[in-house]
Amino acid sequence: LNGNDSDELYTTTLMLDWTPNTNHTGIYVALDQGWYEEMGIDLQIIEPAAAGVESVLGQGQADFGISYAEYMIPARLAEIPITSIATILPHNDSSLMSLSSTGIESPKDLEGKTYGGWGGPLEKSLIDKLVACAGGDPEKVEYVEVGNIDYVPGMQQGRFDFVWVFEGWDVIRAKNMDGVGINTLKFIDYTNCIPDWYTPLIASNDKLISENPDLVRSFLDATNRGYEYAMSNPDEAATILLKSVPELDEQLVKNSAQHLSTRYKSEDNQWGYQELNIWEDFELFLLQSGITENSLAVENVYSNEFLPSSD
Amino acid sequence: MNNFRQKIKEYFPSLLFLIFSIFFWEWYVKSGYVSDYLIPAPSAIGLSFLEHISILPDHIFTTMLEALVGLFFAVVIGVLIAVLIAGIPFIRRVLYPIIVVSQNIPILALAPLLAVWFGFGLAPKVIIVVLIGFFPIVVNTTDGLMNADKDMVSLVRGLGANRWQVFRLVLFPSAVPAFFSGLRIASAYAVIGAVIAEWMGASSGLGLFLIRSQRSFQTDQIFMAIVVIAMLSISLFLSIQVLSNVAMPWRKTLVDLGEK
Amino acid sequence: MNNFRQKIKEYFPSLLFLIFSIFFWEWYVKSGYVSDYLIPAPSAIGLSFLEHISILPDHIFTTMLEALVGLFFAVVIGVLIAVLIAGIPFIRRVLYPIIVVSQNIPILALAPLLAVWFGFGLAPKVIIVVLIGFFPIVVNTTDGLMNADKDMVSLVRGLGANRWQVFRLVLFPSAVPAFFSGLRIASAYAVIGAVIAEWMGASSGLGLFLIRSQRSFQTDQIFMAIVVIAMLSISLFLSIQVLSNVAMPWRKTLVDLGEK
Amino acid sequence: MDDIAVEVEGVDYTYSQSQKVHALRNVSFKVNTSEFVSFIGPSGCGKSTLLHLISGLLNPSKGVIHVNGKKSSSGLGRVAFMPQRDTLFPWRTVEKNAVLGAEILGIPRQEALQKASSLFDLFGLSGFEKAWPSELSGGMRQRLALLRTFIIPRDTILLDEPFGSLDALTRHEMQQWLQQIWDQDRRTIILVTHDVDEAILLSDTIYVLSERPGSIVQRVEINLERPRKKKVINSTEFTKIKSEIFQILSSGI
Amino acid sequence: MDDIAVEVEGVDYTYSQSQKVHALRNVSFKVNTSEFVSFIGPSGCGKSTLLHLISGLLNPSKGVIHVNGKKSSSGLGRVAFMPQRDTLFPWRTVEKNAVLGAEILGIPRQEALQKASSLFDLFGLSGFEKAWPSELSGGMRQRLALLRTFIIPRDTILLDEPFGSLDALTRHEMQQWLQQIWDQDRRTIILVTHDVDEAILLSDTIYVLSERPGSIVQRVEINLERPRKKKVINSTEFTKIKSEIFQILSSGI
Ligand SMILES: Nc1ncnc2c1ncn2[C@@H]1O[C@H](COP(=O)(O)OP(=O)(O)OP(=O)(O)O)[C@@H](O)[C@H]1O
Ligand SMILES: Nc1ncnc2c1ncn2[C@@H]1O[C@H](COP(=O)(O)OP(=O)(O)OP(=O)(O)O)[C@@H](O)[C@H]1O
Ligand SMILES: [Mg+2]
Ligand SMILES: [Mg+2]
Repeated sequence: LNGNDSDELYTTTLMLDWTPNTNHTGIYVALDQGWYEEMGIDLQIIEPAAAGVESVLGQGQADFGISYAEYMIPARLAEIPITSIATILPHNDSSLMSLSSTGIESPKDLEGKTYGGWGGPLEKSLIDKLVACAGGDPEKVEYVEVGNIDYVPGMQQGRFDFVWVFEGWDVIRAKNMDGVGINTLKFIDYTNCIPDWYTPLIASNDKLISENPDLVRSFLDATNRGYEYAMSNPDEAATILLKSVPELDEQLVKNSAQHLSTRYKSEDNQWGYQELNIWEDFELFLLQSGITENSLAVENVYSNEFLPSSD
Repeated sequence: MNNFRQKIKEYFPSLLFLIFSIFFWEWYVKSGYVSDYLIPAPSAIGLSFLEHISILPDHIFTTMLEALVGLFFAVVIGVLIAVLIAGIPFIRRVLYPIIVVSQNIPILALAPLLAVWFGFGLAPKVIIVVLIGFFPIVVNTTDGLMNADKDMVSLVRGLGANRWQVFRLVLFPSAVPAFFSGLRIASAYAVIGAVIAEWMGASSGLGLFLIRSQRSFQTDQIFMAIVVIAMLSISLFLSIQVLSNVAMPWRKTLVDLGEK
Repeated sequence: MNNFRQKIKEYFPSLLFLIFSIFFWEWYVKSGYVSDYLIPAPSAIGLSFLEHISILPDHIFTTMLEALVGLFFAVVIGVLIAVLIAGIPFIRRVLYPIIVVSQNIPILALAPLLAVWFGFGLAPKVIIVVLIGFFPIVVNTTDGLMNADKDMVSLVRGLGANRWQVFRLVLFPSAVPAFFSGLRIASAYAVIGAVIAEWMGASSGLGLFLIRSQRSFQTDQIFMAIVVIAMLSISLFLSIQVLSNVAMPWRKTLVDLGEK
Repeated sequence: MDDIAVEVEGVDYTYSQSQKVHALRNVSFKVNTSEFVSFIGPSGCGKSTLLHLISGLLNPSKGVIHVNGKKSSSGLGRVAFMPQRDTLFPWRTVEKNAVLGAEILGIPRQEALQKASSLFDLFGLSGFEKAWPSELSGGMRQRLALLRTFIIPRDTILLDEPFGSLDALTRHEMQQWLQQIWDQDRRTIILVTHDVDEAILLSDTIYVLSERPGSIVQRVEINLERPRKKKVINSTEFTKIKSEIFQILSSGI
Repeated sequence: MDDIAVEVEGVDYTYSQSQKVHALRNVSFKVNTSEFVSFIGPSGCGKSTLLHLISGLLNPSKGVIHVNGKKSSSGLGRVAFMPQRDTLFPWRTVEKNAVLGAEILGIPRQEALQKASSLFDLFGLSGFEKAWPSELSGGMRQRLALLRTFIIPRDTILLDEPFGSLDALTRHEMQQWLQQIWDQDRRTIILVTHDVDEAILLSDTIYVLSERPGSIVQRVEINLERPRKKKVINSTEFTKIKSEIFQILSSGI
């Protein structure tokens, strides 16, 4: 069943990690431009609001899915048969955001402040480490679980002082709000202390990978074209995304597209390329901070094999 | 015509109250006591409605289809189960606990399973609406069936009615009011049930619309969606009110302590 | 003692069914028809329970506190509103639509507001439990009040009873069965309501436990939490069943089509 | 003046539910304080409707009704009314049903229970104080409803076929009791019955109603000496009145 | 052999809900096919209980009951039973209530409605076919319940105080109708009544029951010539039987 050699389109499903946003721009561009169709793929996009992409993917109910390294490793440890086939961003784009009036300029300032988050173990480990590296006392950071509260009003109400957000989405939105001054500590600025990792990335089902590698290749081919387009034409790409998902805020999408257009790939590698040492460092961090209990051979968690050959 | 005027008169206070509330709300937001990214002004909600008027019908159709199909099956399954529970003590003991459990499985935890078993089409949403909606119908209908007048049951059994006839002639009619209470509760949950179901993975529907709005921080859009959902629910609720009046013509006048 | 034996005998089939289901489930998972990260085997769930036996009581306490306090207020508020709705036609018209709307505001959308207004303590969870639970109580109690026997109302009014006496002597007792149906429904929602509320932000509780388990793909833990939640709900449900029997001693025997 | 307990003037009543039913037409009469009045008439002629009107539960379509000199619509609670269907409360035990009316008037439950308990024996209900109404026979239900009505301290009592389900002997006992109690406390009693003997035995005045729409076709005064024992039924005067009433009834049809 | 429609042998019945009530003690009798039997006894003595037992709705605590030669517990549906409380179905119109029994036996509704409609006039219910039971007077409800019982094609009919809420004249009409219909189709009728005149007027045999626990104290055969008109009440034989029964009742107490 190779989609390339007939008029028959191969129907395949992609499950998003979240509501469509600029992280997904390349996919929406490729879909809109008919590039998947050119590769013989009829792509269906499913968007969830809750967790569970990995399980669904593992069962083969979706062929592709958007996931994060911090889910991929535990999922593989739970023997869910999925593999990361491309990273959407080569570097972590997350940061810790606070109101500028709170005065958090460096990780040391987190001492005595309250973190509002999901209560996940990764959050605590990272923040502890950051504070420790800066010579602070991690014990002095307060934690409160806030679910899906809107961050900015939450901080303005003084319910907590800083949150974990995406630079390319939440921070842009916050900067757009009238009269809200914010500070951010970007994780990527502290790689001497904490690891970098891939988030978000594209994963696929192992069975599909072994049975129909051409499909995976074709899929990534088209996807790559989409992200290349998003890099060179951020405004047009944003328009395409908005056309597909008209509910999104136009200003936010446009600004975010600008922000990400320079970040979809690094200088040294093609789009989607994953490096062994980044996976290794991250896996080690998870293990050391007790988030995972067993070690894992990360070579099997990801693959660059299906990326378009760079010529 | 006269009847219509009567209704208008009857609902005039509600309308007035509504209009007043809206104006108060507008004033409250505009006066700056609350940031408009927490609660938008009604006018902003209205504008947002106009802005999305072209894409809304599709979403509404999807969600209503899920809600109505779900409600339909909730009724069928709910009544069936109620009959079994009321009719067969053994089944009552086995089934009732299971049904209570069914209400306590977090849908979030169920999501991956449902996706694996039923994919992402209409089916999983309908299942969730059914799961949410059949419970009040079961509880109420069961109680209605079991509270039937014993003298009436004796009467028809004395005439040699078989089980099915006892059900048809006495228990069902006795359970109609309770059934409708249950159906009203279920109907109020149907639309929101579909919305929640859509959060587990969908490609159209108000739930999708809602979460997209929330993820891009568009409070006016969120509230607009909520207003639309509320409207749909109220329409459904009122339709069932009307249906219940039609189905119970012998209960023209309920006890009304209002006036003499 | 004899009574106890009788009960055992009565529930024996359910028990058997349960045990059989558990074995079937174990076999189904073990046989590999389904991956154990989708559904874990019962034995895995049991092990997980033992493993967490020390931290569970705290979570259970938190969630049950939220559920019970919420249920309590749901009853108080629900009955109060039902009385207003049944007693005052004007309020009925104004309030009923608002109450239906209240059931259709997605809690997810409400969450940010609640967090901002009430923080992350007990209050927002109780509010959500109340919001979920008061509705079936309102609908059922209202219907129960309004379906009271007209002859009885006439009787006491003829004797000069004032409104409050009509309520106390006729309407309330008439509404008791319907109220209990509503309470049973609400009780089945109370625990899960608290769990959902905890997803919006909490520092203890089964909801938190559940979501943490899910984030780390510990399916056995997820299901263990679900089993605990289900158990708690069933206990609550059964307590209310018992309560309802105590509260209605005149209804010793319900229509039972089982045997003659 | 105060002599008139109930005054009904030109009263019409029409039900209008699924169809219009003209139940009463142009009914007028006066009941003096302490008078014992009976209404007799064919089934469905509007007797129960009339009692509902007097009790204030229905408002006349035409005409006015005064109870104790007040218009009766504002007069809910001025009379003790025993409706035709017993309307016992299934969630109250027999004794609690008995004191229902007293409770409404704010009489302390203990006091009312004591008053009731003295009557249980007389009414053949002793031993059943703690039973539920569903455990009573038809006649016992009726007696309980009567008991409930009588312990309400009201000057006017309306009784709608209070002895309909009683056997001849029990009925006779109850009639004697009713005479006696009426003789003692001289409350005004308006009785609806389908038993002509009963009406003659108990009443000062009998009104005979026509078929639906009911209207008064005859007022019969009974001047038999009181107290009236059972054997009065065989007296010539009694027989005369009885055949007179039967004649009216037969012709009124 | 087939002559015996109902046979009751040494039957005891005890209720045991909130308290034990011994309702019937050692009751035995036989009812021949086409016989008209009445039961008379004080209120609460177990008459209704007896009919429930015969209809198969209750099972005797002791003894056996045969209906048409079969044990009655397996014999639900062998008799047409009119209970003491009218038990009309509030959600059925008057005419649909009338055909309820027929419907259970699988008689097509149209046919049953036709059969019923011929009786509506006779029972004074015409014009109310489409009304709801709540719109009927007490006597009308009772007549409807009687009508419903009679159009059930069963050989044995049990009637529990069928005329309790009817006025003298209507009652008389219904009694005449009952005699006539019984004369025509010769069904077995077991009647519970509290009216001694009625029992004598209609029955072949009267059983007098004692106070609770009810047991048969006397079997009275009535050999008055049929058809019995109203004036038979004044005949000496009638008066003799009547005073005999009253004596038994008074002494039995
Ligand atoms: N609630 C009602 N709605 C409509 N019609 C009614 C209602 N109650 C009574 N009627 C009608 O009014 C007429 C008179 O009824 P009412 O009960 O007063 O008769 P009654 O004289 O008491 O008869 P009975 O001796 O049979 O009790 C009847 O024809 C009955 O059908
Ligand atoms: N369901 C019941 N549960 C308990 N006791 C009952 C029940 N039904 C009747 N009884 C009792 O059984 C006795 C006989 O009742 P039954 O109804 O047979 O009397 P009856 O002869 O028909 O009287 P009536 O002439 O008053 O109708 C009564 O003392 C009554 O209290
Ligand atoms: Mg009447
Ligand atoms: Mg009886």
